[in-house]
Amino acid sequence: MSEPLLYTVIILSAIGIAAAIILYLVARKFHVYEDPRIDQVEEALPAANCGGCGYAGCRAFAEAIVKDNSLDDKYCPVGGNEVMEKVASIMGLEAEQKAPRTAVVRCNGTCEHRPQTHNYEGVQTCAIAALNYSGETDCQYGCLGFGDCCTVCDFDAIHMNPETGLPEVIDENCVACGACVEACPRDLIELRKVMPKYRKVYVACRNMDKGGPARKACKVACIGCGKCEEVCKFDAITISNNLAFIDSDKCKLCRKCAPVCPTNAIIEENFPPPKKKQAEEKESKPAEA
Amino acid sequence: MNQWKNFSKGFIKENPVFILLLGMCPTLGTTGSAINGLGMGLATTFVLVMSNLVISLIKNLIPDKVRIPAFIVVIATFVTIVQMVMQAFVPALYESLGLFIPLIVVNCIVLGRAEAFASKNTVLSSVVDGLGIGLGFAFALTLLGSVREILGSISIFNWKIAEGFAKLFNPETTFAQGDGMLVFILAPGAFIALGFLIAIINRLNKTKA
Amino acid sequence: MLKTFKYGGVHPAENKLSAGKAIEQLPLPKKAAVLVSQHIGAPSKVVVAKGDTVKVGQVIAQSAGFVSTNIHAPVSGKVLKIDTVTDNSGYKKEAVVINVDGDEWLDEIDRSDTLETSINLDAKEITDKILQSGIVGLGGATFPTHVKLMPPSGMKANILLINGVECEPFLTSDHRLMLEKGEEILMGTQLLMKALKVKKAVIGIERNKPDAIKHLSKLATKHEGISVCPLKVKYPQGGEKQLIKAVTGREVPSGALPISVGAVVNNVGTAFAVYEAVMKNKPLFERIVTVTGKNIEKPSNFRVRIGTPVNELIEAAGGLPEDTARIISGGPMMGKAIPTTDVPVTKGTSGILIISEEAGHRKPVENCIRCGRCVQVCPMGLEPYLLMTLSENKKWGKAETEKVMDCIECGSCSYTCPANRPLLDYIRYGKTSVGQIIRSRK
Amino acid sequence: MEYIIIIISAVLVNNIVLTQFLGICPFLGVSKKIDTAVGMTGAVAFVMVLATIVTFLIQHYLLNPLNLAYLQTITFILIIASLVQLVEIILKKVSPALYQALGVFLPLITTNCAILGVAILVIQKDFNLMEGVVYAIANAIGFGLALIIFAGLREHLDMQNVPTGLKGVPIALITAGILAMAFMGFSGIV
Amino acid sequence: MAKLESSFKNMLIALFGVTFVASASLGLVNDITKAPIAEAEKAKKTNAIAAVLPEFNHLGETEKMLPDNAKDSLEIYPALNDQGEVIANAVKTYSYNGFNGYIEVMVGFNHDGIITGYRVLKHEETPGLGSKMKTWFNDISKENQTILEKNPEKVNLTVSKDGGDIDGITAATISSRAFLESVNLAYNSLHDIYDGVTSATSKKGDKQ
Amino acid sequence: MNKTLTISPSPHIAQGDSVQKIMYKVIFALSPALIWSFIVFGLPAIFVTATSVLTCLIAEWLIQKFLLRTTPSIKDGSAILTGILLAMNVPGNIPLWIVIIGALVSIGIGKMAFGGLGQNVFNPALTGRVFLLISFPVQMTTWPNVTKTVVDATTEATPLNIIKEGLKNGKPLTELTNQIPDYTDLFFGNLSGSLGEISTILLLLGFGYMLIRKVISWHIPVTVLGTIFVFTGVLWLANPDRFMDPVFHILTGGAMLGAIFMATDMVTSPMTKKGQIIFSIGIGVITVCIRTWGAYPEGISFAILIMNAFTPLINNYIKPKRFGEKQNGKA
Ligand SMILES: Cc1cc2nc3c(=O)[nH]c(=O)nc-3n(C[C@H](O)[C@H](O)[C@H](O)COP(=O)(O)O)c2cc1C
Ligand SMILES: Cc1cc2nc3c(=O)[nH]c(=O)nc-3n(C[C@H](O)[C@H](O)[C@H](O)COP(=O)(O)O)c2cc1C
Ligand SMILES: Cc1cc2nc3c(=O)[nH]c(=O)nc-3n(C[C@H](O)[C@H](O)[C@H](O)COP(=O)(O)O)c2cc1C
Ligand SMILES: Cc1cc2nc3c(=O)[nH]c(=O)nc-3n(C[C@H](O)[C@H](O)[C@H](O)CO)c2cc1C
Ligand code: SF4
Ligand code: SF4
Ligand code: SF4
Ligand code: SF4
Ligand code: FES
Repeated sequence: MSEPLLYTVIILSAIGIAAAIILYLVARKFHVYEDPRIDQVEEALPAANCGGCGYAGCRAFAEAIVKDNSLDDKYCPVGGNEVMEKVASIMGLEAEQKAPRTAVVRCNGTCEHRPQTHNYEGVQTCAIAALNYSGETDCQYGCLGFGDCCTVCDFDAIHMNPETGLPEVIDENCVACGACVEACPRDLIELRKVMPKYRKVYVACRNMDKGGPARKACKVACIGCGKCEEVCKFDAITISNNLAFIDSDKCKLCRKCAPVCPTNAIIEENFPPPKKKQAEEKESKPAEA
Repeated sequence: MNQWKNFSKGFIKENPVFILLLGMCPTLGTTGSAINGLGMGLATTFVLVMSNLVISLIKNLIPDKVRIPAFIVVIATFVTIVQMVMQAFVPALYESLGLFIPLIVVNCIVLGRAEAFASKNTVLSSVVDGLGIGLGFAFALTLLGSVREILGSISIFNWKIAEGFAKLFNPETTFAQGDGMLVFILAPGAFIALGFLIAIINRLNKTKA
Repeated sequence: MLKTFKYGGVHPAENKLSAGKAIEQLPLPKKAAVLVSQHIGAPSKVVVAKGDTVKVGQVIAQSAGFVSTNIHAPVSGKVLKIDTVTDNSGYKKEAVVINVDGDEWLDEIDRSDTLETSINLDAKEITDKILQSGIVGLGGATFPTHVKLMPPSGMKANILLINGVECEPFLTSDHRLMLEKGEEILMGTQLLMKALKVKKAVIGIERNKPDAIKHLSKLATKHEGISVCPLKVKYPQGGEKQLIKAVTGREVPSGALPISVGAVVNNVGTAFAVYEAVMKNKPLFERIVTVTGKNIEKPSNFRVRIGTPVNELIEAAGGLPEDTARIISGGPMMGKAIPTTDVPVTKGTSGILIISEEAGHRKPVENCIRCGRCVQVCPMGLEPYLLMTLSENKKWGKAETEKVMDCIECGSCSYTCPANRPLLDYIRYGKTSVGQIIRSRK
Repeated sequence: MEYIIIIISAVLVNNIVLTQFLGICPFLGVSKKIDTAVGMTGAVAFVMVLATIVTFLIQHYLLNPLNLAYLQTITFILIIASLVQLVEIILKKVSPALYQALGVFLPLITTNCAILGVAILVIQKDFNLMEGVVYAIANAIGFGLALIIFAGLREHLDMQNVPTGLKGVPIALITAGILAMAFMGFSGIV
Repeated sequence: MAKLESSFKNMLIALFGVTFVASASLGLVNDITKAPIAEAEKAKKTNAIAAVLPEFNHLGETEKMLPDNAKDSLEIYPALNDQGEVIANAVKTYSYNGFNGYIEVMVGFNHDGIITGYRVLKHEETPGLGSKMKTWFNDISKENQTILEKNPEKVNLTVSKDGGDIDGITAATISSRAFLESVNLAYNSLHDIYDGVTSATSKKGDKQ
Repeated sequence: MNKTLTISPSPHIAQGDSVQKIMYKVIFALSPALIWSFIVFGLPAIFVTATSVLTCLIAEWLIQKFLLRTTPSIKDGSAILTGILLAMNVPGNIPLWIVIIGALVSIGIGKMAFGGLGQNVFNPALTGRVFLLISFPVQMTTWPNVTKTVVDATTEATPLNIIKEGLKNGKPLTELTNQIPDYTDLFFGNLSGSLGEISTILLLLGFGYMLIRKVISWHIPVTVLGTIFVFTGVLWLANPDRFMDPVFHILTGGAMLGAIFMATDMVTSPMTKKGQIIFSIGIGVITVCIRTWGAYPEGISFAILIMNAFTPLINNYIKPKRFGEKQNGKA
């Protein structure tokens, strides 16, 4: 070995070793324990940082999981069951299985069904409109139509339909993060259990007025008449405050209720069109994929 | 993993400059001309490939606590090798790249790949990854260098565009070479050109997706 | 130099069209819808039932807490129903609807015009009487007056300010009241002073009402401790904090109540209502409402029973002009545009302003050019452009440190913005959201 | 006077970020909020000065006498890396609050061109130790100046409706470009 | 294979191992490249000399000289013909007054003191402005611009702005001044050495 | 009554000023100086201005229409203003293609990249100008000769340039002052320079108009000029042989134009008066530093851009006095 080569080796190795020793000593002296599982869990999460879990981003969620050492009430809607299982295995816990859900807008107050009674000129967001006024129609429960829900959706899953003035959910995109549910000042959006082929039966109304005023404000308002409740064999429908609600966890998609509703407030979606009404149906609803 | 995919991702989809926004200093500092950009890109590629190779080889021998220093030593070794080789065989390029050659060692891409990829993957994948990312980096630098050179001195790879074209048609022309927009070979132009390039690439990526 | 508050403020065209019109009594409506929530605080609890017969002045809804008050029948007749009625915001709220039948008042109410001047109640009794009579601030905030008269422990008032500023363009109800009921206002002031145990009261009046200043100054010489202070014409001179600053030079600290600098502010209308309640046993069931607008036939000042639908007021002032874009309950700066003319008059309705198509629409919003005018006009020293941006981006933490809660919603910023930015709309949203956060913290 | 020239030159004329292109990653990464920018500046200043001193000594008392100048890169980076890790470990224990604020960025400092760049430049420019330290401090100030101005700009831009394609890093780069243009006004001062 | 644990011993061994291998390989590469690097350095110089001078047979002994009032010494490379006579000199000269400070230029003078060529060796002038001096003064087709084939004795080698005979680079007068200053410095030093006589023997300032 | 009423939150009236009106008032205020420059520099100046304004308008329209897909808002006048101010910041005889590049940079990079009116952080016209200055130093620093009233082909240096170059060459100041126009000429605009830096009196006239119409307040212009005056005054007193006197400094170069029309751009200056004063002092100091020590003869463009960069920080830390901030007058 030539002389410079020797020095090279000696110097570098010396520096390396010195660094190692110092670092080791300091590391021991100043050691702070951090659960390595936090990093692991964070890595398993989808890093969407959408806050759908209820925590301030994925890291915070991971910290919470590790800190509580439990998965109760903790669910990442973006990653879904798959990710939760991964997290569970890191934590050595059982993942809670949640039925996948999708957002549903419970208002069918299109311009046609719900006449405009006054003209709102303030800031065009639902939050501010609702803060000041009841909206542009007589229904103080219905959709305001300024699309706050669409703005907050990180997944491109909900869009305003310019024709109806109502938001529409693209089931395939929706991860049920619940951002839109939070955003809607009218509490119109519900996360419902996903059924095969995204079929759903739900009451597209939140009007809690009595029948008369409700009907006056909107042609397709639920008037709380109770007929649907009667026909439902699975106790899926309840009526309170003049309003029917179909529990998606109980609903079996038997479709008995929809026809009996006098105001057509119950909506069936993504069913194959019945033969005789095919023509009509096609007009109003997009055919199933 | 599909090695081709692994290789090609570095060009656009995971381009270290345009998408991952790593290694910004050499990107801005050495792209006054296309040739410099290319040179820097290739030098970095070499370091990237070699360090990925070595690190994936020794990854299991290195305890976690000294992982970073060990990786850095490996990388620095290759950087120094590049340094010496360039100095010996392409001294002109070595000089125009200046400080940025030793700085490859702190290029976030190199360490980033070592950390994120090579320390977890097989040797082959690591090399392919290094090659892909490195060439992606070189591609980005050359592109930026070309843009800046074209705008800044109306030439590309030192080929005077206007003059060159004129000569193509009539070899006799003597052409008064106009100046480009000087700002593009200076510091501000680097930032501005890169900003717009990234914006354009973002846009392209979006329309494709 | 006339007294005024120090910075900010705007000067919109005054347009006091009805200033020369004496107060007229509006005929009784056929039906009165009395909302149970006409004040800040908990809605009152209805104590009558469908089918009951009520007399004018009878309690129909009772105070439901400390910050709440009684509501009295403004008309006599049968309770038609207890139902929801659209209020100013378009939301349906609980109300007692009375079918008017004659005009039968409770016996104890003194309906004569004689001026009562001997006060023989003590502070506690006056305050009680005010609570019983359902008096709330008539300056716009409808804050129950008795609450203001009971300062939190450790705080003591040493000056009473009577707010006769009426800085809102168009409105003239306070102005007329001061001209026509000056004596009564001063007596009401005396009562309030006694209730508060203060020796000094100042009536603040803007310089654009010289007749009122003269009239009250003259009358005030007879009342010990009461004086009149003319003020510069500048909106929002009538804002509580601005008035205190202008008259006393004291600045109410951020987030604090006027009482923290020893001041209590009451509107002239409130003072008048106090006089009637205490000396005449007449609870608050009617008020003065200005009905005005550039296109309206007869701008007027009416004495109106609470619960009268707004359209009856408009009819009395010559009917709704064809060319109407919006109707405002209150003044143009702070009032509320109402969605329909069916809404009833409430204790807080100071005016009905009718605005034509031409002036009745917002102009398209442009980008903020950061001209800083909103900052200059904000009487609270806030940065409206910033608060708006913060609200837009939902940066509530920063909005709080930037004092969004200090905004008095005077609207000077939106008024002045050359880019027509809806500053106050957003700031209100910010205030609501930050308010919720602050409350949830407690 | 020498020192003043070094300082003006490093802070304004040849600003480390805006004209020398060193430390761009943290410049882009840590400039989203003013508070973090301030913290990062502190961290960089600290490490930069420390690193400059140590590397200076190594170069002049170890490498040069032994004729091992070619080991510059590797020894310098080793030393910087160890220094940063030291600082990180100590900070974590001593001031968890500061660590929370800077935690993510400390490793970034290792791979920060500015530190190594300045260390090498001090050698290249043949500064003596004192000049080297002044140069390091000046560069840290220059870095901080650029970073903090930039953080202000970005906090502002964050709330503006920047066109979608340009949002984030592209507009930040363009802003940096205009800032660099403005700083060119200082050229020739020294 | 499982990852090694972070025990002290392992850390030490790992780091030592890595640095050992690294340093060994570095030393080897250094050994290999040392010669080429030195050669490249030398080539750079000889290339520059060759570029600025007319044909010559071989180089004479390099001279260093420190002009009066100057900071650094110049290097003079005499070029000899087949007979061993000096036919021209290349001078490595400099100026500290460039826009960004130091510039280093190699200038060639023939027997009569006429400039035969130059090459800028080092500079930090602004690209596109001052950096144009690499070619600006070379353009023989522009009489007022080139310094080639001129004798500083007869031609006033200062920029026309200052009353000289050379048009400086547009918008880069400072660089031009510095450049010409370095050329003049070279000429004057050479002149001093030869003291007007073209002889390689009689020279002053044999300092080094 | 069945009328569809309009509702919106208060306030329901507005003062009625608009962005457009503000911009046109500034244009109006600028016009005397602009027209004077047409008279002085003749047709080329008109071409330069027209090119600049048109390019700005077209660029803004195209970008809004096709890239941002928003409704074009070129009618608001801000692009016209940018165009005029850019034109006023270049020599009258500059090739038009350079003007076009400058205008494209002003609008494209300086303004629309940030999202358009009000969103930009740097003064667009100055962004364009500095871009040109750095890119085309030759063309941007060759001014037409106007002292002979008729514009001829020869070019001439501006007073600032004469001084700077002269001092660099070690000439004594006394000799140089002979070469520059006297102060009345400077004041009335008989000298060479960029379009807008020639007539102090007409610029002041515009300033007066803007003050009266309340487009701007006095704070920025007065502080900028005051700072320049004081700073150069101190230098001058310290060494009259080395530094020019303060009057010279505020009368020459873009100082007036910059202080009155460019530093005042509301979009890029601080919101509060206190902030504006800090901003202006910064501009003054940097301007003088660049003028006396830097490579460029004129520094106010750079100074304004640099302080533009500080504006968000100033806005962040300098707040208006909040109501009730200090508990004074506690009972
Ligand atoms: C911007 C603003 C303007 C106001 N203008 C008046 C006014 O002109 N006259 C008035 O009596 N009250 C006005 N007020 C209400 C006062 O702040 C205060 O609430 C009232 O004078 C208290 O008296 P009260 O409780 O008897 O209504 C205004 C409030 C605000 C926020
Ligand atoms: C950023 C910048 C870089 C410059 N670079 C150079 C340069 O490299 N060489 C030079 O002589 N002048 C340079 N200058 C211009 C000089 O400062 C000075 O203005 C010029 O040399 C004298 O002008 P003139 O040549 O037009 O007479 C530069 C100016 C700036 C602003
Ligand atoms: C060339 C030119 C064009 C103008 N165009 C308009 C215009 O389109 N709209 C406008 O409101 N003002 C325009 N003005 C401005 C007006 O002449 C006047 O100065 C300004 O509107 C006064 O505003 P105020 O009276 O509302 O304060 C223009 C001015 C000039 C010099
Ligand atoms: C007083 C005032 C001064 C202005 N100065 C400039 C200026 O110097 N440069 C410019 O491009 N625009 C100027 N504008 C126009 C406009 O504000 C500018 O284009 C915005 O920065 C674009 O967002 C000015 C506007 C006003 C009201
Ligand atoms: S539609 Fe609603 S629930 Fe579904 S992804 Fe979008 S925001 Fe989340
Ligand atoms: S569903 Fe709710 S949030 Fe969405 S547009 Fe309607 S009111 Fe707004
Ligand atoms: S007044 Fe309007 S344009 Fe001016 S700063 Fe305020 S919000 Fe912006
Ligand atoms: S921010 Fe609030 S207090 Fe200030 S001007 Fe606007 S509305 Fe008035
Ligand atoms: S490349 Fe320089 S800091 Fe990342």
